[in-house]
Amino acid sequence: MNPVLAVSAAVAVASTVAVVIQRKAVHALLYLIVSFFALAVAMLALGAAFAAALEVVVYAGAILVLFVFVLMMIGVEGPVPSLRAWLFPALLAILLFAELAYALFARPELLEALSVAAPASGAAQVAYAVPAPVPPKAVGLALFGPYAVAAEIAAFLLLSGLVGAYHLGRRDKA
Amino acid sequence: MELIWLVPAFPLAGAIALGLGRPLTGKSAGILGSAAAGLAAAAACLVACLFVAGGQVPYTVSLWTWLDLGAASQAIAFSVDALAIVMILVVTIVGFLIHLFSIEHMAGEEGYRRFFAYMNLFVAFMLVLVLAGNFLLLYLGWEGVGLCSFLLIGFWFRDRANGAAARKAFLVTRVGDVALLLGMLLIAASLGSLDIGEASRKAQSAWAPAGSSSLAMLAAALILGGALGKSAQLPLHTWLPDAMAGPSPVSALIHAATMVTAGVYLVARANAFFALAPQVLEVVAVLGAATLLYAGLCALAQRDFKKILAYSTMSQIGYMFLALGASAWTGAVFHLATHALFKSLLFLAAGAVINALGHERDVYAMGALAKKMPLLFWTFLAGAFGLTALPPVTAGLASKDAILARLWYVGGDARLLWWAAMAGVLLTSLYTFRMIFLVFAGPSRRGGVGASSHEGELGPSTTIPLIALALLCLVGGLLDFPRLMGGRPYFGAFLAGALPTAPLPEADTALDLFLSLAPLILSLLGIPLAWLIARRGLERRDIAPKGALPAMAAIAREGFGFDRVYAFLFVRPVLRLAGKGVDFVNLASEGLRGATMRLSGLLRSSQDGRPRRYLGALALGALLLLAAVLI
Amino acid sequence: MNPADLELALGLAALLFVIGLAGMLARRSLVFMLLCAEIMLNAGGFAFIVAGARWGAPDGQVIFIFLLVTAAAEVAVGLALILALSGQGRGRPKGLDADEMRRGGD
Amino acid sequence: MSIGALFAAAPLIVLALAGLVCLLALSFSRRKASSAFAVCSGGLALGLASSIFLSLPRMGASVSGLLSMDGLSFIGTTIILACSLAIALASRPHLARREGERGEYYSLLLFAALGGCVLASAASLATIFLGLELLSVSLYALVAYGRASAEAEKAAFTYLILASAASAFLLFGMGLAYYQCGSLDLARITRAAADSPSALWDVSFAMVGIGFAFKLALAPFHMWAPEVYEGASAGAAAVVATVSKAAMVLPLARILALAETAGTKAGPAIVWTVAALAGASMVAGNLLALREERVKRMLAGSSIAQLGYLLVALAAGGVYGRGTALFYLAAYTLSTLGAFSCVAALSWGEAPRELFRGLAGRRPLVAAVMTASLLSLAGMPLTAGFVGKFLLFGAGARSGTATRILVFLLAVNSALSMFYYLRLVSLMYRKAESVDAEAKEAGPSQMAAKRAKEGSLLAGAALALVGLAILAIGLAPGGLIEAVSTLISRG
Amino acid sequence: MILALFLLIPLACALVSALAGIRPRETPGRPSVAASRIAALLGSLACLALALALWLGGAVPLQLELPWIPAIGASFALKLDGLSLPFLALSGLLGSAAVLASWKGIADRVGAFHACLAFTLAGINGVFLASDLFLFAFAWELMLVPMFFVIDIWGHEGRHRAAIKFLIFTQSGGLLMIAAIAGLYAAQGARTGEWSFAYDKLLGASSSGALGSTLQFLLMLGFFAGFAVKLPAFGLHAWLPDAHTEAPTAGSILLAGLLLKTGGYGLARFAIPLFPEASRALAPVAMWIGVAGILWGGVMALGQGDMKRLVAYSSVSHLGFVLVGLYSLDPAGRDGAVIQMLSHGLSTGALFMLVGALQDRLGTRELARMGGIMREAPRMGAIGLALTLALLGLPGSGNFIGELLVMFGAFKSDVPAAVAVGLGLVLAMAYALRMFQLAFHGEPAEQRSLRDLGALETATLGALLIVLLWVGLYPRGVLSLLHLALPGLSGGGAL
Repeated sequence: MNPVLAVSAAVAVASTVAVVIQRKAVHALLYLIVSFFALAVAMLALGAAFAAALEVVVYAGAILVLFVFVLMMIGVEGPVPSLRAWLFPALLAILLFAELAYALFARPELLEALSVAAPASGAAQVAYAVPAPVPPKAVGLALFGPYAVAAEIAAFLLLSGLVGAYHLGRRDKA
Repeated sequence: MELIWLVPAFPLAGAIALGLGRPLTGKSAGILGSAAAGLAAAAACLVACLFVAGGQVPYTVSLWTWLDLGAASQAIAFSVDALAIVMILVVTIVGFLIHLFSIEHMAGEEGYRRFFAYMNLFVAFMLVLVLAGNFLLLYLGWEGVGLCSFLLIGFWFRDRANGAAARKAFLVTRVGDVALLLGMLLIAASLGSLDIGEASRKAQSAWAPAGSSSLAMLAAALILGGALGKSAQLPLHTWLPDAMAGPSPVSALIHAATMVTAGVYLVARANAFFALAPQVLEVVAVLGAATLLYAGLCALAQRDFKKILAYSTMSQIGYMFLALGASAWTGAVFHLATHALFKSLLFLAAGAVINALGHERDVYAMGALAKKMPLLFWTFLAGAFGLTALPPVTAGLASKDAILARLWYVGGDARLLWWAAMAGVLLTSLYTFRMIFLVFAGPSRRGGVGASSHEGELGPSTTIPLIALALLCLVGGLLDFPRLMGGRPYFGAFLAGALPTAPLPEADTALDLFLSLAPLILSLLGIPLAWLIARRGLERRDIAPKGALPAMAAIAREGFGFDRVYAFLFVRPVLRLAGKGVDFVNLASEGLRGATMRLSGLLRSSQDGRPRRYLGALALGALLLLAAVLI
Repeated sequence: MNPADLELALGLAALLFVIGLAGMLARRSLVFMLLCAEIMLNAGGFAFIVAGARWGAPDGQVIFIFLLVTAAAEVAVGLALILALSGQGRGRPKGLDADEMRRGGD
Repeated sequence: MSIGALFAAAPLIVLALAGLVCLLALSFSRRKASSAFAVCSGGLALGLASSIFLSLPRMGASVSGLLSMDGLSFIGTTIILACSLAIALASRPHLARREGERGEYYSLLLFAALGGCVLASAASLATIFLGLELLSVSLYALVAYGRASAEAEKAAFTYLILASAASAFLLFGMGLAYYQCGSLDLARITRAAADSPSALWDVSFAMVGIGFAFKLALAPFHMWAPEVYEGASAGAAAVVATVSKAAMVLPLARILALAETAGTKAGPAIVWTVAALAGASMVAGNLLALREERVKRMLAGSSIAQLGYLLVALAAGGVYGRGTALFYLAAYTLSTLGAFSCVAALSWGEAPRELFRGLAGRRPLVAAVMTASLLSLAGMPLTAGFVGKFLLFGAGARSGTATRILVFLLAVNSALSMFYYLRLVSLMYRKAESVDAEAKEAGPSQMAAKRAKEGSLLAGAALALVGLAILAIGLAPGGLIEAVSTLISRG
Repeated sequence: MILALFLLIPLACALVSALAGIRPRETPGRPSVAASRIAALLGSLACLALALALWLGGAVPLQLELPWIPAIGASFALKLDGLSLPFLALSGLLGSAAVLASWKGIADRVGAFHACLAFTLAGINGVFLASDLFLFAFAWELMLVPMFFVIDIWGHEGRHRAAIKFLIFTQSGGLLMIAAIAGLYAAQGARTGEWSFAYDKLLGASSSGALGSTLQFLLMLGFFAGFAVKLPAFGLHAWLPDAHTEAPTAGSILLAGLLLKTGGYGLARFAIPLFPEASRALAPVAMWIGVAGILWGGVMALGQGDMKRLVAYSSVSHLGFVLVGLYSLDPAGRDGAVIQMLSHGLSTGALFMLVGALQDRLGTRELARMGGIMREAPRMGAIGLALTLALLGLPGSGNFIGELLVMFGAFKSDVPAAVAVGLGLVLAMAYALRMFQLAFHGEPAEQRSLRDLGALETATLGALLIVLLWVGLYPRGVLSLLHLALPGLSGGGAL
């Protein structure tokens, strides 16, 4: 049980909840940044350094800043839902989580894996044979090796997003 | 021999010609129609002569194959035998005379041409009926005459009441027809033939063993149903009185002489099946007797001239059924023939009277016409004597005597029937003479409706048929006169070829005398009683009837309320079901439509443009989906 | 690497995911909905990171990068839409309440 | 990446380049969208040609394991490109008539088509996700595009929010799948799922399925559809109704095919779930459309129901089932395309039913094509829809109880759908004069009018072509059926 | 190749009259209008002539098979045998009658109207000829759309609703039938590995045990549903009164005379022979459904005030006979059903023509507002009388033969049913006479001047009546032909 992971998980959950229940959008943004940082730490703990960096730089650094700009243009005071308004969403979320958790944790091979005994199924063996963290280099190689085409497509995705945003942004003169 | 087909062909051609012939106007139509009927009569006589000359061998002329019903293939075929000969003679001769009568009687009526077209058509169908060699063709004629009766009862269709009467006649008889149809199907299905002769033979071989006699009973009963409907016997009799809405010649031809007796003919034709089902025969007899008395009582209470005759027809046919029930086949047919003569005579005379009085039909409004219209009076009297079986008119006398004697000789329970018949004799003379007294005797009433008119303007085409029929009535009975009075059963002998005959037991003069005198005495006894009744009726004719007897009379005038009962049991329920023609199936489908629409409205109202709601649906769907796959 | 950690991490991802969902359902402000969408996407990405860690393969992180791209594009368009919906901040921002997006006249 | 692969992927490359050129053209001459239009339609036509002449001969080539240019992808690419081309042509007159029209529309259309093609040939989770997002992001913009009304933006935002939630589901599901299998390759994943089935596999497939179901607007994930169709311009709605549907059906078909080859046994739970989805979509779609007075919303309901029908064939499974599904997809896209093109020809924005009253008298061609399309959607003979529905019945009747029940539902529902399709048809042939919406639209400048005229000529041609195609397939479907079946069996 | 003409001629005529009609602002007098009328008329007459030629030439059975969609084993296969030939002749005859009936009545979009009529005829002929189930389904659906237009565009007040109702009802049945066809095709193909829609190939499917008994029953129900709605059987007849009432005269003639017959034809040709066992299982129920139709239709007809609606309900009653006859599973019953269909087509077609003529003249279909027509228009009256008699099944009319044979078949398999059918005859007489007397007897209900039938109308109606009489007096002409078709039809000896 990795303490770092546990702690960061706790922080992430707490700050995300905070995001959801904030009144001012700006506060929510700040909490979201916190939760992203926590997630970044969790990624580090999982050995995904590059992803962690990107999480901080792009997500927290770029995307959320985009939000900040918008919020500066329009000061949003999102009305806080009453408890009753939370009832249905919360219930739904809890049930959904229960299902996911059931699917995640109620599996035989996992129980075996948790016990120190030798993993039974071949799948488990494959699973836990590779401990090494993934260095950024590997990621880069993958990204521009096998995934080059995907990267191109991603580029077009950004492009179309750009076009769309640009158009929508200046539609007033349309 | 092949010219038998001419007999129905003439009137049919006449009907078609009259139906299409627009230019035929005035009397020419009547003349053409009568000519067609006359030619048919001539052809019939010729055929009859040939038949007799040819040694009375039955034969069949097949035109073309009509239909294969199962194994049985039905031809459009005319088969001639003694019975058929008798029938076609009656139909054509009486028919011809009535046509003749109508030429003048119906003159000036709207739809003169239509009238004769229908009449000719009727004669044609009637001939097909009696000439049919198989049940299917017989059924064609059977329904055909029903149609013509419908058309002619409703001849004056501008008055919806006549139409209603016509519809009633057609419908009630249809009920019987359906029974007949089912009987035919039964015969075809179980005997594999609808040819009357063949089927009869097969029936004797197949059903004679007591085991399967239930089938025989069923067949006989179903055929009887048809007969009851056509012949207006209880309980399917209600249409006949209303049928008087038609012109008098129609009543004479269809509802007295020919069509209504078709039931008798049918039973006689199908005697083999009845012979196999004695119980049914008893039913026939009992129904006949019942009708005889019932109709007699009703006739006694009527005020409408023609309705009296209608009920009397009913009761006379009751005699015939009685005879059939006692398996006096020839007797029944004989009475059929004689009845055709005197009853058509009565109707024609009555029609003439009614015309003369300007369509006045209430007997209480007539009276003292004997002097004004001597010819009509005497001819009517002749018919009346025939009806009451009084000499010197031989027609009724002979036939009725034969039936009564037969009933007596059958013995056993038939004795009861004999007593009923005797009662009938009395009733007959009562209502007959009541009618005569009311119409012809007594003081002239109602400021003399008749006074205005007298028979003077009766032309030859009216008088000739009347006289001819009267003469026929006088001599007609001689064909088969009681042996007591030295008669010879020519008629019976002639029919023996077609119908089974049981010879009367050895002559016992005393008994014969008794059997012949008893009805005679009763009839005579009836005359003075009738006088009393007529007087009594006259006094009370305008006051509302009080007391038991008048009440009874009122009920009897209504035919003992059969109409009401039927309306309550059958007509009204169906009409209520029909309602205003609202179909619950349709309502159901409309309801379904409405429900669907409402559902769609509900669903659409959930699409109100709020993303969170859609999101909720999405999340809920996800939840359910995961749950579904996890289970 | 300890499988328990992986399970825990996946659990974390799931938890974040449903929290995002709950927020999306609960909040009426468009901005908040967009934020919650980001949270959900991010949770999905995190799941990939975990998976990648399980197999020690770079694919997970590659997908995460694509996810970042996607998120950027979506947020860009989304915010542009929000701007268009709110009359560019002039006066009180209108139309930013999701429940005010009822269709005009049905 | 080999030359062969490059040739095989030619359509995608052509599209991408066309998109770029389009943007360049725009950046050079802002005011002249005609160049963008030319580039767009030319690019789409070229892509079509290249997919037939370049990638068809190299069937089965794989582009670095991410895209597999097989029969399915060919079918998908063809449908998507054809639809996009027709839409580009059909929307030309309106865009031309709009003052200060800008060409982004065309570039976005190209990007959407590109995303669709990527999806159609995706062989890996990565490409599925990216293609989906490329398509979606372009669609958000397209939906909000053409109409200067808040409705469009609301619709777009609704779409965006719901879509991102859905794609989050999709992503999470993919993550779980990857977590269990360790590869993004669809074939591997399906094999792994077949080898070691587990609850987690079911969940991950279900979550991916949610993503797909949302895009296909299957009940209960359908609620966005009416809003978006109504809010969007006719052209954009057409893209949503045809291109994105086709683009989502194909990866689904591929996954199912792979799963079958891997020998995955779909448990009864899965089968019944799919059946429930299909049934719910049929009912919900038809009920939504039943009394709808706005034609675009009605078509939304119709497409919800139609996708439900299509799902029957997919649920039936097997080569036959997939073939049927793809044939039906072709028929459906063609008919829907026809319908939307007619709507576009009448009105760019609001399209109330009244717009169609007495159309046969005013615009016979449009009325005729609309009739053909609606009858085809209703599954009447002489049209592609009839054959498609017949095959659907056959496919459904072939397999198990669930699909047999679906067949019954299918019959009842398509009978129900008669109501709204034929109601519109009858409206077109009634005697009544109502003004054409485009006549009401702001009188354009001479220049724009000229452009609009030449545009409407092309649009009319496209319209007629679509109508003829519907009838042709309806009369002689043999060729198409055989082509589809051979393509699948090969792919 | 001759058989294809039955489809090509009407289609060609449809094309011609459509083209002739395509001109703005039609006025009844225009030559193009006349052209379209004449084209449609010639088309149906040609079909009639062709059918009669084949009939007299005794050239049955006749086959034609062209490849169509080999991919799914569907071919353009037509087969003409004793069962289909009478119906083809009927369709030619009634088609001409329909055109003639609308010679004056239709002034709006004449070309399109006749195109629709001809198109419907083509579909109907296809139904009667198809020996490939895919083609059958194709034709089956094909005739709906033009019929829909005929009702929806040229009908009376409530036409739109009636048209949709008609379409939805028939369609829900038809789609179930198509589903059943597909199911049969799938099952047979799965067994033999030979995917084909050919009738002869599928004929043996159920007897060969390709289908389990439940599946067979389900598929049979699918077919039954399709045909029972069209027939219409009791409970599914809700569409018929509206459609018949609202349709223009020609539409009513085609509906009652031909479209309904496709249902009975389908039962006789497909539902029963394809699934003998299942049909035998269904037969008792089906017979009583038929009986219910006979009685309920009669009762409803008795209650109608609208003459057209009355006739429509009488159709419900008469086609109940067809159901009874077919499901008595007795040769006589089957013959009766066919005769009944033919003569009902003739009599009801003529009756609708008459009602149409009345409506054109009086501007009403309400019996209450008629009356006294017999005096003002004797020709009309005579024909009305004749048709009434046919309606109530008087011997001599074809209807009698049909009803008799049906009752015979019923009697052999289920006596109570036969008795109930007998009651139906009484009811028939009741409503027929009521209609006749209300319309033609009595005094005119309102002031009016009534034209009698014109020569054209009289001739048409007369022709129909003569054919009816012929069927009634020489039914062998049809039956002998029908018996040629027996071997093909006696699926598993069901009949």
